[in-house]
Amino acid sequence: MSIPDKATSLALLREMMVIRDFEETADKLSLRGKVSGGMHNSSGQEAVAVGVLSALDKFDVIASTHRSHHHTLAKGFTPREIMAELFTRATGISGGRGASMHLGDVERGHFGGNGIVGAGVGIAMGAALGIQQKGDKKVSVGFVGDGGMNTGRTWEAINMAVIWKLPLIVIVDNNQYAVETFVGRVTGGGDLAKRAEGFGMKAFNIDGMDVLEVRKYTSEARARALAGEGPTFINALTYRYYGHNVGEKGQYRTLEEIEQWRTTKDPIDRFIKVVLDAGYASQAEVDELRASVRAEIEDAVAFADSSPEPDVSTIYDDVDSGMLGVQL
Amino acid sequence: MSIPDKATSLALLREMMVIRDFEETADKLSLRGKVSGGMHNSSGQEAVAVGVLSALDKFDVIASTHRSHHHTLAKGFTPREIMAELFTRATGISGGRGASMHLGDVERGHFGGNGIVGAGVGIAMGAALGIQQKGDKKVSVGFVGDGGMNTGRTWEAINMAVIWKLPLIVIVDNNQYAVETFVGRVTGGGDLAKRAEGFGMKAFNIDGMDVLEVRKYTSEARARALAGEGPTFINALTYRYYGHNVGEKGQYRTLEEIEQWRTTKDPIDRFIKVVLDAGYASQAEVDELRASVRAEIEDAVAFADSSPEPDVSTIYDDVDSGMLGVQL
Amino acid sequence: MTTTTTTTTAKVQNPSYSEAFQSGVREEMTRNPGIFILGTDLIERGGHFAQVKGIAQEFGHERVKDSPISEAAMVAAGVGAAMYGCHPIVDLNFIDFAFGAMDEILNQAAKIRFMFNGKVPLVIRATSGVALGGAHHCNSLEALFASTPGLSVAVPSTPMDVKGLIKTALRAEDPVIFLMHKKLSGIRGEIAGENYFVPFGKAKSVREGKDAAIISYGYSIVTAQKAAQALEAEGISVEIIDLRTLFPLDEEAINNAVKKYGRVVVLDEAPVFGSITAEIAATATERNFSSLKGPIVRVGGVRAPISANPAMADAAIPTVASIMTAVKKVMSY
Amino acid sequence: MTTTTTTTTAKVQNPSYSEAFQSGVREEMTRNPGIFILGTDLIERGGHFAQVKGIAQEFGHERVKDSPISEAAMVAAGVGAAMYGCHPIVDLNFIDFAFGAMDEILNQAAKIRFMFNGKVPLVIRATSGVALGGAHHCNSLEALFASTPGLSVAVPSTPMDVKGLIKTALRAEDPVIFLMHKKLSGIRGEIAGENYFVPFGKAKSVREGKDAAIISYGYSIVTAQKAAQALEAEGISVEIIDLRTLFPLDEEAINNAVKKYGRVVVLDEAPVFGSITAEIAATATERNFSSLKGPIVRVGGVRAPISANPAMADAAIPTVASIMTAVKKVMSY
Ligand SMILES: Cc1ncc(C[n+]2csc(CCOP(=O)(O)OP(=O)(O)O)c2C)c(N)n1
Ligand SMILES: Cc1ncc(C[n+]2csc(CCOP(=O)(O)OP(=O)(O)O)c2C)c(N)n1
Ligand SMILES: [Mg+2]
Ligand SMILES: [Mg+2]
Repeated sequence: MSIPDKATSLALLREMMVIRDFEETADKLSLRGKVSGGMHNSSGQEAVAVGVLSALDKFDVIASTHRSHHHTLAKGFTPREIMAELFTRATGISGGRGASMHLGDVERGHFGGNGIVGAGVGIAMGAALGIQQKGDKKVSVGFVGDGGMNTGRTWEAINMAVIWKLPLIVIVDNNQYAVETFVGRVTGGGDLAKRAEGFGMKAFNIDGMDVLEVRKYTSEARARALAGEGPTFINALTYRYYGHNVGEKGQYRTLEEIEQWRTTKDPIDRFIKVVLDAGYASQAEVDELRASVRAEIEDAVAFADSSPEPDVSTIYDDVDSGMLGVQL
Repeated sequence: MSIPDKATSLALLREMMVIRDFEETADKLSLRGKVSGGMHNSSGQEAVAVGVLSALDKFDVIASTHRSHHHTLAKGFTPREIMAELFTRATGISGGRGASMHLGDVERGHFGGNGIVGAGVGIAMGAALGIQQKGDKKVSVGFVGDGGMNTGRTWEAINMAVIWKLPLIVIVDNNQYAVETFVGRVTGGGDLAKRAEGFGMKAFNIDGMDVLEVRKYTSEARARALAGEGPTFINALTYRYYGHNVGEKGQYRTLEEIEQWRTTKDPIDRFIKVVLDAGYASQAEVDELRASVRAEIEDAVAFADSSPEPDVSTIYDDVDSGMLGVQL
Repeated sequence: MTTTTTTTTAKVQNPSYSEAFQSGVREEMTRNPGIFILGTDLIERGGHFAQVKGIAQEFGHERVKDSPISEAAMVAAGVGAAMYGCHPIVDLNFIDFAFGAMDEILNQAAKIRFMFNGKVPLVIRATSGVALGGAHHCNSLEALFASTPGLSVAVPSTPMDVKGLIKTALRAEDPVIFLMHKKLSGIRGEIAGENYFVPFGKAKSVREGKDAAIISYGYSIVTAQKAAQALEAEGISVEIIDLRTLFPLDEEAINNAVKKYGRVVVLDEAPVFGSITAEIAATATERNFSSLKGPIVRVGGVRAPISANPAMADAAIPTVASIMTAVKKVMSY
Repeated sequence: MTTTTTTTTAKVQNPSYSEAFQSGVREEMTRNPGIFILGTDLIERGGHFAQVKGIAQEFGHERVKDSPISEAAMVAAGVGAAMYGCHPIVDLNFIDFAFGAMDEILNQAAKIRFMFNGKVPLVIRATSGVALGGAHHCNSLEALFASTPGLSVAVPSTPMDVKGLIKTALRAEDPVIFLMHKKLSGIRGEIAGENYFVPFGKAKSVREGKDAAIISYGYSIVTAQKAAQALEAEGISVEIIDLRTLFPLDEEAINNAVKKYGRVVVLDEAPVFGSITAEIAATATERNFSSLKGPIVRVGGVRAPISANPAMADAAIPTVASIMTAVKKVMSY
């Protein structure tokens, strides 16, 4: 994998560090009751988010899942507005209405995290149709977990994208577990790219712990989409370090398995090595980077903590536009 | 393809003739307003129904689609009770409640035609689960059209059957059109067996105009299912001679295309040749067979026509059992 | 509430219910390039009720898209494209097929504005109502959609209202469920020109009365008219109010009817338990109890699936006779 | 209607709401080998609310099956297996996920008995109710299921009723929607032994009163109790009726309450427009108009998606204060 220039590489590294620090910080805060309704920690999956989003343009659209902090951070939203959302504060990205699962801002091309497994790919497919209708030069990315691969509508959306040659990229953020269920136990056939190929979609199984590989496949998919060659399916194999929801442990996997992934495949450790090897930074500079990330996340927490609660009287607002009732 | 013994072969031929005559008769009656709410004619698709059902045991279960006369006849239901159902009479298989689309009798292993594209495969999969739970030596067959191949839940059911190794056979009664939509225009990938293989299901694309081929693949699938080897997917390529619903024509296919299928691939003509070649019957005997079928269908019409209407006051009956309200 | 007097700029000759839809959609598609239609069998066939006949030929295949039988993806396509800035019309053919897209409709489309400050200008059109076709094609889902926060529901009973309502829907930013009754497909009537819009939440009095009011919508208006005529012969004069939209509901029109007559029948063909008549009767009663001479009477369908047998299907929904009985009951107070 | 006095054969020590479910299911599974459970994360985890904890270990993995996230297939699996003669429990986790299986539930399971003379002994269990979790996990679908011909709906508010109702459901032949409120997961209470069954359609008076009645179910009973206590202090004595099932509804208990007090509040956390309170109020009013001292007052949720912010979520549903206001309103007649 050819390595990008120094500035880009350091940006990729920093973004992964931001995600990791954000998640570990938020996790602890959640255990202390600061985060309304728990949260889905993405630690371990940073390379998927950063690899994908760094290959996109800022005007491209994404639709995400219930586990969406990393996608949202990598899309360029600030730790402040996301942390504030976890705290359900008025300054949060969704105004405090959404918490961890419902990060989104349509205006800025984030078509939402989702409480419903499988829903995001369909919405992203629709956005891709919108792009095609308007003749815009953009792509739409739909994230889905391995669990969402068994949800029928995911395949309806995939089929539709294929037959209409939509500028859609489907990213399977495949952390191998759906809650406590190992992907291999409930996923007939096992080879997800082969499933997608069955629907005629160009499809790849890739290493989701390698930010550069994810970035490369996404870039190529984007280029194809912009060239009118239709959608791509990328199954990025990754791993979730923490429980499904905050505080959860369970007996469904061994500590050794977790340890094995963390110590031998960690996307940040691996990429630090790449950066050091390329001479883009010294260890000291990497440590500095980490410290600056730390400060940014602490600032986000302080921001969230001091942010106002949303005005409760607004619960009636924005349900509809009211325009239908107007006599034109 | 090795040909079965004489009695079996003549039975297969007769059953296909019954279906064809039934459909063409019912079609005309429908145009004369005798059939409530129209009907879906299966002429051309006889080999799929007869090939599949002749390979099953009478206690095996089927679940069908909106186009289900042929499946139901081949399952062993009489033309009388089906014609009476088309006439929505009390003597119909569904007591007149169902008409053409809703033929079914759970007690006799027919889990229903269905007004909803894609619904039948799921129900058949559930029946297969029931069979597995009870440890019975039976299989369940779910029919689906090419149109139902783009319905997400079909793939959910297929996946579930694979991972649980259910005794399910999925038959795609692939007449190449969904209403006016050619399968190739809306079906990403195009190769349906490959789609199913993507989900880990053993899968075959076969000639649905050849009753012996359909019968053979179904038999083998049944044997595998009974041996605990799990489900099979059979995509049987066939053709619908008439419009989607009775009386419909449309510009979506050419008369030449229809003529081409009818004259070169007709399942009955082809199998008559097989029977003649095998010396199982003379042309005169075949004509006699056809005449006996004619009489049977005329009898069915007379039966239906003279059958009583259902008692309108029964519209409240059988909605639930009433058992929940009883203090045990 | 608006009156029956119709605005009649540039009348089209006696179009059908479906042609009225075409007319409204054509005008709005000409005006707004972001409007497109997707559904099954739209291009050649023009939809199962000819509701978009000719539009693909006029506007091109990019703006009328034939879809696979994938209701979840169809609605999701509409939702995503709407969020992106288009104004899709997703044609679900029969509303029963919405069962395959319920998350997309009720959990996604309806909530996105509230959750992510995004607009979802989306029309979901379908044919509704009890008719022939059997249990799977005769579900009454009006109450479900109308009671879902974020959705609005149009239920026109005339070509004029079809056109006026679809044009309003295509100018707003909201997800609209647009239900066209099967048994009205064939009716004909006037429609108005380009500048005629029917706002949501404004009922229409379609028959004047002196003694009591029937509140209803859709095909039931036809049955109500017959009942009203028969009652007229017996000396009972009934106003008929066509709600036209079920959300928003025209509460003012409903309240006024209760206040004016104190005798009100609410009519709908959905199984009466839990139908929209419950909401109308309960709220109208709560707001206007002292104006009532007796309880509001609800007339609705039986609690059973709909049979394919025509006599059974007819018996499952309100009849002229059952409506007359209900009116006589309120007249007995 | 039954009284609060509970049968107490072979009491289990203070089990939780979820343990009560386990207890009923265990007893019935022991008795009937045709009962099995399928859903996500049931075997190891015992379900998200521990509702089937330990059952896989006791009865084996054939009778507790971990499913992929395929709600349509999960329900279809249950429907087909039920038709075949089993008695499946499909655990949908949150009732919101039923959106992915609406055709299977509303169009198939509910209608098969009527259409094909087949039995569908099927329990669909899910956690329901408004709580934390945001808009996608807080849908109130009670009215939808209750108004679908062919379905019955249990909404227990105590461990005793959970067990009594699930046992009845597992002895009948019908599709039952079994809704367990999230906010009740933690409650504890008595349960009865093997031979205690709660029939569907029998409400329970959970608080005696002299002046007015509150009719409700599920978690709202808890809020109602608090309101009743506060009202007691102000000299107003309110009976609370827990419906326990929404279909069948205990019409007798409802009618009696109207007749006894003439002052009735119907309470539910679903958005008030179109909620089950509409059906209850409309029918009770139609049947007992002359017994009413004034209109039945409905208390319900706001017409908006539910926010994740706790204060916003709380404000979206009835509070002790809003219930008190409603009771005072009926007392003012
Ligand atoms: C339709 C639906 N069914 C079930 C759930 C409950 N649920 C939430 S997350 C989850 C697991 C999802 O697994 P996966 O798609 O692999 O995503 P991950 O959590 O691993 O990121 C489940 C079952 C849901 N939210 N939506
Ligand atoms: C969920 C759903 N969507 C749409 C329809 C309307 N419809 C009825 S039959 C049909 C075409 C089905 O095509 P196919 O599955 O190929 O079966 P065929 O008619 O060819 O036998 C359609 C679209 C339906 N019944 N159900
Ligand atoms: Mg996962
Ligand atoms: Mg077909």
